[in-house]
Amino acid sequence: MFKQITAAEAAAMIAPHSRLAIGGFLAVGAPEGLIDAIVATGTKDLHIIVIASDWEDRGIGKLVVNHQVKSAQVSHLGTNREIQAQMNSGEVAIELVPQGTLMERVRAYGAGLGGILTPTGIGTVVEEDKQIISIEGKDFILEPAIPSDFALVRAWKADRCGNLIFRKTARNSNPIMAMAGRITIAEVDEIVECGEIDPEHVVTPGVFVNYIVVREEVKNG
Amino acid sequence: MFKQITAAEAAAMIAPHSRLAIGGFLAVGAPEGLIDAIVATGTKDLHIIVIASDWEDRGIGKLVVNHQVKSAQVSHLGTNREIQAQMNSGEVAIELVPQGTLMERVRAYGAGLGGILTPTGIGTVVEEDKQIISIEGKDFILEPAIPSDFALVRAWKADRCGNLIFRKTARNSNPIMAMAGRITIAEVDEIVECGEIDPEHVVTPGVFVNYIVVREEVKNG
Amino acid sequence: MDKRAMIGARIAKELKDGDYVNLGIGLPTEAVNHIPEGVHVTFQSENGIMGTGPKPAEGMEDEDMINAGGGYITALKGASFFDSALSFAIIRGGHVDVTVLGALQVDQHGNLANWIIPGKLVPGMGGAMDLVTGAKKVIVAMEHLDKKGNSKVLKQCTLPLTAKGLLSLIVTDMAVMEVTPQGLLLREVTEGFTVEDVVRATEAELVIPSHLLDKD
Amino acid sequence: MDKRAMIGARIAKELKDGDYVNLGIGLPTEAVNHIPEGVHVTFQSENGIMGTGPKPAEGMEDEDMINAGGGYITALKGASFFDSALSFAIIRGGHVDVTVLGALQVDQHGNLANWIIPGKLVPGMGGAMDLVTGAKKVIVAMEHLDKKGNSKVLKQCTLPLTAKGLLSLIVTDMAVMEVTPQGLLLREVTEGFTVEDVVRATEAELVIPSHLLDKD
Repeated sequence: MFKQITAAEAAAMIAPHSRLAIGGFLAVGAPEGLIDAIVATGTKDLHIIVIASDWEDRGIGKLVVNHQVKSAQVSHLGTNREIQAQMNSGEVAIELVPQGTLMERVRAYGAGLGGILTPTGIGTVVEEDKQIISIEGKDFILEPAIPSDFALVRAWKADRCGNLIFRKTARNSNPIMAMAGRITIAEVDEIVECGEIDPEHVVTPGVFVNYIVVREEVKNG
Repeated sequence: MFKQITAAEAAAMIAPHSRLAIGGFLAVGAPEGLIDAIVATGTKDLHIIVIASDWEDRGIGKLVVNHQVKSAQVSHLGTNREIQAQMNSGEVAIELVPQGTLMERVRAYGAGLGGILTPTGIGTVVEEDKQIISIEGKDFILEPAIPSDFALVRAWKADRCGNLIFRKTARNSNPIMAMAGRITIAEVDEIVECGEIDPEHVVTPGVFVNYIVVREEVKNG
Repeated sequence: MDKRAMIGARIAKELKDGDYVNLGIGLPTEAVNHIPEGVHVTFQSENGIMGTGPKPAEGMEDEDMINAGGGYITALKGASFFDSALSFAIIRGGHVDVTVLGALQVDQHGNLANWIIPGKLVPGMGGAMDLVTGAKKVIVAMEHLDKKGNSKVLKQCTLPLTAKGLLSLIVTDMAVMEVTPQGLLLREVTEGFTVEDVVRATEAELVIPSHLLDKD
Repeated sequence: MDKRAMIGARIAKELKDGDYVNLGIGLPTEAVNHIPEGVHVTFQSENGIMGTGPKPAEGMEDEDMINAGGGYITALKGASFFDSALSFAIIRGGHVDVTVLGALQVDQHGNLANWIIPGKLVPGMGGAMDLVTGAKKVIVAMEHLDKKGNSKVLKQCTLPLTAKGLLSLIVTDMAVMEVTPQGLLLREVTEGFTVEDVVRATEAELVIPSHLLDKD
C-alpha cells in the first residue's frame, strides 16, 4: 500500500548517485512536480533513464541544466542542446539506447528478467561489445535489464489502492517505468476512492506503487 | 484491418502441423467456438501453446480427446487425465514451461524479440540443456521466443477497428497470445462501432487482429 | 480447529498490513480465513487479478471470475484485472511480498519440490516456479508427514525441485521452521507436540534454540 | 506542388487499404495529405497511439496529445492508447505494414543512416532503429542531394548505420528506387528529370530497366 507524501519529501529520499527511471516523452507525461522538487534539492550525480532528454525548461531537461545529471540511458537528445553540450564536454556520460530496446530493458528489470534478445541494432554501432546470440539462424543482441532505484512517473488519477490510470499519450513510458523502480513514486492529479477506477481499466496495478504525490500540492514547485 | 469470418472458415485455415497459441486459463477465456470448429475439421498433428490443458470437455482438452494434438508447450496438465495418458503413451510430446516463462516467450515472439533471460527454473530440471547467462553475478536461463502460426483468442467485445477488450479474469493469456500469432483470430461476443470502446480502455489494439468470429454464430458449434 | 485450519491460522500471522500476497491452491488458501484484525492484505491470483474477494454466494458465480485454482471468486473494491504476462511480471519482479505454497517435499537447504512425481504424477509447475523465484518471502504450508507417515522435511529433496534454496519459512501441523544459512531453525512447536516429536518426524537436521528445549 | 509535397504524394501511393503505417517526423509526414481516395490506413505514433487524426484546430490543442515529433494531434474514432513497450512490440514484432523515415544517407545495399553525424550532431536513434528493424516495408523519404549538392544515395553509407540492409524503397524528389538483391532498381524518374540526371545525382550503382531508357 502506498503512502501519500509531498514532492519535497519524495525528492529528499533521492540520494546522490541514485538511478532514476523517469516517465514521459518529450516532457509530455513527465512528473514535473517531482522533477522541480529534485531541482530544488540540488542533489547531484544522478543517473537518469529516460526516453528523451526533453527541453531545457521542461521535463528532465531541468535536471540537466541544473548540472545534477552524471549519466543517462536515453534514446533521443535532439531537443535539448544543453545535454549535448554536457555530453561533448564530458560532464554527462550518455548511453544511447534504441527506444524499443530501452523500454524492454526497463520492463525486464521490473519483471525480474535478466535481459532480452533484440534484433534492433544488429549491424550498427549498437551491437559493439555486446553478446550476439543466434536463434534459429537469426542474430539478436543480448541486452541486459536496466536497474533503477526510483521510478518517477506521472499518472492522471490514482485510487486509494494505488491503481493508476494515465491520460492519452501522456501514458507513454510511465507504466513501464512504474514497474521498474525499487521505489516507485507517482505524481497524480487526484486520488479517488478504491472502486472508482473500474478494475478493467486499471493500467498500473497498485502493487507497483510505493508513494503518491498529488500534483496540486506542488503546482508552484 | 480484420475480416469477419465464421468459426468454420477460421478452422479451415488451420493446416496439420500448425502451431496454435490459444488463450485461456483452465478453459476460462478459451475460444470454445474456434476449438469446437477445429474439432469438427479433425485436423491432426497440431502443436499447441497454452497455459493449461484444461478439461476433457472444455477448452483445449477437446482437441486432445479428439487426438488432434501432437505436441504442446504448456505449464499445467493437472486437470486433464487424457493428456497425461497420451503423454505417457508417447502420442503427445510435452514441453513443460513455467507459466511466467511461457508468457514471456510468447510475448517475445509477438514483440519481435529473440528471447528473454529468466531466473525461473535455475537449479531445476528446467535449466537442463539450456544456455545459462550470468548478469551482474546472477544466473539466468536463456529462453527463446515461442513462434506460432495462429493465435486463437477469446475477447468480450471488438470494435470495427479490431480493438479488443476482455472480461474479468477471462483476460488472462489472451492479450499475450493475440500479440504472437502470424495470424490472430479473435472470438468475441459482439462487434461494436469504432469509437464505442474508449481508446484508454483498449487492451489489444486492432493492429494485432486479423480475423474476428462472432460467438453467437457458433454457439451450437 | 483442525490441522489445516491451524496451519492456515499460523501462516496468517506472517502477513503484515499492506502486504501483497499470493496463495497457492489447496492448503495455503486456509490462511484467508485467519487474517488478524487490523491487518489489510491484498491477494493476487496469478491468472490475472489483484484484489480477490471472498467466494461468491451460491448462484452468484461468474463464469469469468476464477482464481488460479479454478474456484469462483469475487473482486474487492480497488481490484485490477491484467494479462498473464503482467501478472508474472508482478510475481517474478519481486512485487509480491509473500507467497504460500504447498509441498511434496522440502529440505534443510531451503529447497522445495511440489510439481512432479516422475512416472506417477505430472501436473506441471504451473506458476509455482515463478512464484518461488520471485516472491520476497516464500512460505510452505504442508503436513509434516506424508500419508505413509514419512517425513516431508528432508536432508535433501529426492523429487525434482521447484526452486533451489529460496524458501523462507515452513509451517506444518507440528512445527514452524525457518530456513537460515545455518540450516532449519525450529521456531515453534505446535501445542500437543514435544521437540522430540518434531525431531523424530523430521529427516532434516534441525537447529533447536535452547528456550524450546527448556519448555519440554 | 513543391518538392516535399511531391515526395509525400508519391509515398502515399505505396500505402494499401488496411495498412498500419508509422511516419517518421519531418518529410515523411507529408504523405498524410495525399492518401488516395478509398484507401483507409491507420497511423501509429510510437509514443503510444494507434489511430492518430489530423492536427487539432487552433485553440483545441490538448497538452497530453502529441505525436512522436512533439506536434499536437487528435485521435480518430477507434484509436487506442498504449504504453511505449507495447508500442514497440507492435513495431518490432512486424505488425506495422509500412514505415516511412527520413535519411541522411542511404546506399545500394539497403542501408540507412539517419541518427548521428559523429562529432557534429547526436540526436540519437529514438525509435528509428526499431522501426527499420521491425516494419514489414521500410520506405525512405528524402531529397536526392544534400544541401551542398552531394548525392545522398551512396555506394556505401559513411555515417553510422541505423540498420543494415533493411530498406525496401527510396523516394526522392528525383526518383523512386527499389532495393533489390541485384542493387538499386530505378523504378521511376520524376517528371522534369532524365535518367541521366538521376544517374549523375546518384553515387550508387543503379539498375536501369530499358523502358525507362526508351522514355528519354
